[in-house]
Amino acid sequence: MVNVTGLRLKNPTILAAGIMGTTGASLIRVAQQGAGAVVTKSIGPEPKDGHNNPSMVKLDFGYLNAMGLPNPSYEDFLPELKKAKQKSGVPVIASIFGSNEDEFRKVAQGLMSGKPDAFELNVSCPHAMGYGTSLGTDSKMVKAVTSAVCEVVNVPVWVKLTPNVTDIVAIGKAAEAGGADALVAINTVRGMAIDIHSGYPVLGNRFGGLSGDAIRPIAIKCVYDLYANMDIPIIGVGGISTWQHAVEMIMAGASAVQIGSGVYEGLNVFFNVSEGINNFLKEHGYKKTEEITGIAHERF
Amino acid sequence: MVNVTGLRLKNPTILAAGIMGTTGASLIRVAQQGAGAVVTKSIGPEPKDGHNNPSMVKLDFGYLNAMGLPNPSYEDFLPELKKAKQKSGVPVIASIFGSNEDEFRKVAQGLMSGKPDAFELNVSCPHAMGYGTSLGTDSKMVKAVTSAVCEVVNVPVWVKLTPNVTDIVAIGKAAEAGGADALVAINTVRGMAIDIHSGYPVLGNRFGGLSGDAIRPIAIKCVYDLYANMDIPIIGVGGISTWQHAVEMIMAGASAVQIGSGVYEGLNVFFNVSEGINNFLKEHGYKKTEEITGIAHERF
Amino acid sequence: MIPINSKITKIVAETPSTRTFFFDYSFEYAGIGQFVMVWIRGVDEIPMALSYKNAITVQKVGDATSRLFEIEEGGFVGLRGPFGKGFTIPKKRENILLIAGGVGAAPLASLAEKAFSEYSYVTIILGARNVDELLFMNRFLQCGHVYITTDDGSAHRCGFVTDVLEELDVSVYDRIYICGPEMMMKKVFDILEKEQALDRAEFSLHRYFKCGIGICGACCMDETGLRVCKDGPVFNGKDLMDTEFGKYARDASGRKKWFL
Amino acid sequence: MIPINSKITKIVAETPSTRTFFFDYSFEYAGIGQFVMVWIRGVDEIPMALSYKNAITVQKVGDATSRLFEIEEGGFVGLRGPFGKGFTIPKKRENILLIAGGVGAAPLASLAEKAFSEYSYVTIILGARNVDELLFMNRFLQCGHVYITTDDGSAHRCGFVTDVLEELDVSVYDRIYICGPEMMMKKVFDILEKEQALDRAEFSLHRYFKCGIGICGACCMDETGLRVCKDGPVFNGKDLMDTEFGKYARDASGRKKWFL
Ligand SMILES: Cc1cc2nc3c(=O)[nH]c(=O)nc-3n(C[C@H](O)[C@H](O)[C@H](O)COP(=O)(O)OP(=O)(O)OC[C@H]3O[C@@H](n4cnc5c(N)ncnc54)[C@H](O)[C@@H]3O)c2cc1C
Ligand SMILES: Cc1cc2nc3c(=O)[nH]c(=O)nc-3n(C[C@H](O)[C@H](O)[C@H](O)COP(=O)(O)OP(=O)(O)OC[C@H]3O[C@@H](n4cnc5c(N)ncnc54)[C@H](O)[C@@H]3O)c2cc1C
Ligand SMILES: Cc1cc2nc3c(=O)[nH]c(=O)nc-3n(C[C@H](O)[C@H](O)[C@H](O)COP(=O)(O)O)c2cc1C
Ligand SMILES: Cc1cc2nc3c(=O)[nH]c(=O)nc-3n(C[C@H](O)[C@H](O)[C@H](O)COP(=O)(O)O)c2cc1C
Ligand code: FES
Ligand code: FES
Repeated sequence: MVNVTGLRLKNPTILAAGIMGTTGASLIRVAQQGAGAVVTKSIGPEPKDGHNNPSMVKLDFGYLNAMGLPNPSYEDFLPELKKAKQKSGVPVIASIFGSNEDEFRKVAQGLMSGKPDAFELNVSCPHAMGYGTSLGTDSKMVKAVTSAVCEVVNVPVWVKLTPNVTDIVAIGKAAEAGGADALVAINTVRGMAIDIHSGYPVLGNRFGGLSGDAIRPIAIKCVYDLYANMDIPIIGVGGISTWQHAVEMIMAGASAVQIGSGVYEGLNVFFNVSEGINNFLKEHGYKKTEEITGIAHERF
Repeated sequence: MVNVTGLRLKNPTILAAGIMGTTGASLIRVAQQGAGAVVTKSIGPEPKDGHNNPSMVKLDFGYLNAMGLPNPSYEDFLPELKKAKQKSGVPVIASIFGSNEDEFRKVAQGLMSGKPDAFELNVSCPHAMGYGTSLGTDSKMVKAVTSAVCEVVNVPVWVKLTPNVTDIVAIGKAAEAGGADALVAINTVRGMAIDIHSGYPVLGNRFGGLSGDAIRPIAIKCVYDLYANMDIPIIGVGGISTWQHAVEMIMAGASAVQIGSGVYEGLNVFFNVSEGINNFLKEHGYKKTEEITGIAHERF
Repeated sequence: MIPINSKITKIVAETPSTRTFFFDYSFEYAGIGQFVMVWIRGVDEIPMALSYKNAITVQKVGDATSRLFEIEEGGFVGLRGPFGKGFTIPKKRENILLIAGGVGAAPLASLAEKAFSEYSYVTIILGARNVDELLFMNRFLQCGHVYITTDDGSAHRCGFVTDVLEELDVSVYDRIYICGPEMMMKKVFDILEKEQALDRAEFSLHRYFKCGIGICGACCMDETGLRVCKDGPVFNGKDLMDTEFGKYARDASGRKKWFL
Repeated sequence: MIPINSKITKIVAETPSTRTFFFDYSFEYAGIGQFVMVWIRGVDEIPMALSYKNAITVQKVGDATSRLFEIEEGGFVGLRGPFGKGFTIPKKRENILLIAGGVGAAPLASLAEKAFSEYSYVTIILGARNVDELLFMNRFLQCGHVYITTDDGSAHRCGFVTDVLEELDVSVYDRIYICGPEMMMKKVFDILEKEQALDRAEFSLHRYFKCGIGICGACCMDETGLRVCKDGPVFNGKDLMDTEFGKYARDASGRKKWFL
């Protein structure tokens, strides 16, 4: 049992936003496969088709994607959220986005009747103009958006940070000042690939976000820095597909981990990772995940 | 033949700073193995031992290092530079660092008698306190340092950028405004790895810089953005170890490429990459590298 | 993998609305019924079943397919794949029935050939709008008995594949494979359900694909949550019971679009 | 690779200043003369030759080695490797000479054993400060004829390995292997050069290592530019002609430190 901002998770693995999270049925399936909690696809104020394909490609060392925040709008997503809440048996966190406080507030309010266990604010998508990163790199906006949502909801608010900033701790502090209950780090790292045969950028959107193995050391560093400087819990995400990765992230300072691209390896990734963490804890004489959260900070 | 800020390179591959660049003999050897130009280890005002080991580890998807700018000081390095100039047969670029304008100026002046073909200003090392990134994330400092060096030297000045900023183009513009003749992108991406058996961060310095395959998509994106927004040439570096990687970087906007960690594959990496680029150009009916520089920007 | 740059070595006009594009790259280890993502640079990337190890057969329906139809022999596209789960290959001496509607014949023609070469007994019901649109008729004719139906009666009998199906004794078939427009497949599904043959049936589905590799969730089916791109596109009939199949699909934004 | 977490299963005090640390991890495919980087957590990571497939033999000289001497059986270090280029294994019936000074015996004892087991004829010159510091004498004695020298004459003859070498007919040895303090090796080098035996000689060198994998350039030799960590640590005598060998090395900052 892991407690994250009051949510009780049966294990510390959480489905990351934007991964198999477009429908209630899919979220339920992931929960049944072993995830301790699930985060929905980021939902916005209006329906969006997202960018043209190719919207995701697998590289040798990670993945590049530029989905462009496709989503059916909060109105159309509400039934999916309700379904997930009813049948998943695990906490369901609603990821939301907007281009300003008003939109964030509206989407959050619009989804409240679905009774999400928490909200995750996506202020960090690196490839949707006017959303995400353009907002998440500005401390003032992050604080404003966070407090706008905190004012209208009565469940914990997590804020998901982008690594594409000079100082992630400053953005984390802004979120905390806005009332965030936890931080989620990291969203994808801006990246790009070009097809040398044609000269075309591979993604429909030309550039996108890097995820998977390639970004794990970056995510570890972000979580490590946040843990050293923040009082609220950190949820670690980026490049986790094995229990060893998860333990590393937890030692850096994460209270729980999210798994995104790692789902490529199979949906049993949640079961395997949480079992692996459990065994590791047992072998080393620990009783719970909390005992190793941030221990890298004590090793000199 | 590639012309970069007036330097005539027999091929577009350049040894990156900090790689086998501590001695004249080593630079000469790399040149003999096929590099079109070589950049020295970053040299500073005082001798520095650098960080404790482990200072570099190979990961599955790249490398992590925190050397900590070890260098013998410009005074002790001068004979090495002279030797490299005398015997390498290729342009030798002196990489320098300091913690402010005065130090940069002093080091540049101190090395002028070694007749470097250009200077490369390292304002981007992510893991040496008070140097590098802490300076390279501040546009004002970058501009100040660049113009300080430009004033006292009569050879081209390249400025090497860190990707660990919110807006690399803004820093590039600052360098250009300071008088930079070219930009080099990117230095390593801040990163970290933790040994889960002990909880210790793996690097002696705890965190460091990520290089190699993992950062190629990040470097491509930085070079792409810089090319779109700058008038001075860009030299691309980050994760290049094959000619395909180099062509991708050039298509993103690079006039030449630097190879760092790729040396792990063998010193013939320079020969292989430059031969591969040549064959690619020939097969596609191009006469020189310049013709494909930035062509990804023309593909819609 | 980033898309494999593939040269179009030959283009065959199969019917007025479909063309087969052969590539210099062959997916030797692809299972029959697996698909590839076809990148038409500057336009879009779309899923296509492999109609041969080294070819796709495309119906022109919109932007990307129209642009593809403009590319000539010698031109290039990018290919990622093969992805997804294909058909179960029938065993020697098994009696199988293929039901193909329109461009749904694309993956089934390879299956017919494979089954025939492995000594299965093959029966095909091939349907199309009209006689000119009957796809891969020659490939099917070489593999077994072919029933033909056209919506307008321009070849053999007028009607739908289901008309033929209803006249056959379904119980004699060890396996039944279906690919075509969803409403056609749904009608077949209903008949097979009644005949209690669903567990012997495999349907190849279409949904809107984004990633194509089972991550983004764009193609998930209600209520199972199965991903058409990864857990499918071929599903056993049983796995489609009480699902959205035949009722609705989702568009690029994830909103439901009801079949009429 | 990040360092492999390795348990110290046994510690053997070889001499007053050296101890062998056996690990639960064995570098089965390591060449003799290759090294590992030993991470003593919280202190430093230092290069050590493998004295067995699963052990290193360490002389206590400074911070990291002192800390290592405090770790007990059951304790852990991190190991990366094996790295570098080791010794050329002699062929059957070849006549070989090993010259070991101090802890330089560490990689050579394995070589003696290997050569002996492959039917080479092995002669060893083993030198140390005093009789107690003679390292791996028993391992050498089982492999061939051993000449012993001690600086203080506490065992056999007083003097240096070079004194013995000068009395031997170098021309009878197909291969000569040397590991020890650089000034000792340099004196051997000079003798072998005079005897025109350098191309038959292999020296195992020490330089300051940072990366250990041939990237950072900390360990490069003048004037060849060869990296001790990657192109060495074992070098053919010819490759050391007209180099910094025996003259100077560099410290962590890259400044020259002259041998006295
Ligand atoms: C697994 C699978 C196999 C397929 N095999 C074939 C085949 O062998 N031959 C063939 O002609 N067609 C096949 N299709 C359908 C084909 O993908 C669409 O016809 C094509 O995407 C249309 O693209 P467009 O840009 O021309 O049309 P658009 O103008 O974009 O839209 C027309 C319709 O095509 C469909 N479509 C568009 N984009 C996608 C997408 N990314 N994913 C799924 N459907 C999309 C939608 O239903 C849309 O309404 C297959 C689809 C799937 C899912
Ligand atoms: C290829 C190679 C194989 C070696 N094999 C052995 C062996 O089998 N047994 C053994 O006892 N010693 C061996 N050494 C020497 C050993 O690495 C040093 O004794 C050790 O690093 C000292 O560390 P320290 O912290 O205790 O000493 P410090 O207090 O750090 O310094 C003492 C001296 O040790 C040397 N040293 C320190 N750090 C390094 C480093 N990173 N790289 C190289 N030298 C360093 C320097 O010469 C320094 O002056 C080997 C060295 C090399 C390069
Ligand atoms: C296909 C895809 C879609 C994503 N969509 C979202 C999203 O809608 N909202 C969000 O906050 N993050 C989104 N992300 C980012 C992930 O949640 C996660 O932060 C990132 O991928 C790093 O984790 P990973 O390496 O485990 O994938 C998406 C990532 C991918 C690969
Ligand atoms: C061991 C090592 C040392 C480095 N030292 C320097 C340095 O002194 N100055 C500098 O500007 N960059 C330094 N770098 C960064 C490289 O020059 C290069 O920008 C980076 O490694 C990315 O390129 P790569 O992926 O080809 O290695 C160093 C990199 C490595 C791996
Ligand atoms: S298209 Fe992304 S999961 Fe199927
Ligand atoms: S120690 Fe880095 S190159 Fe040898």
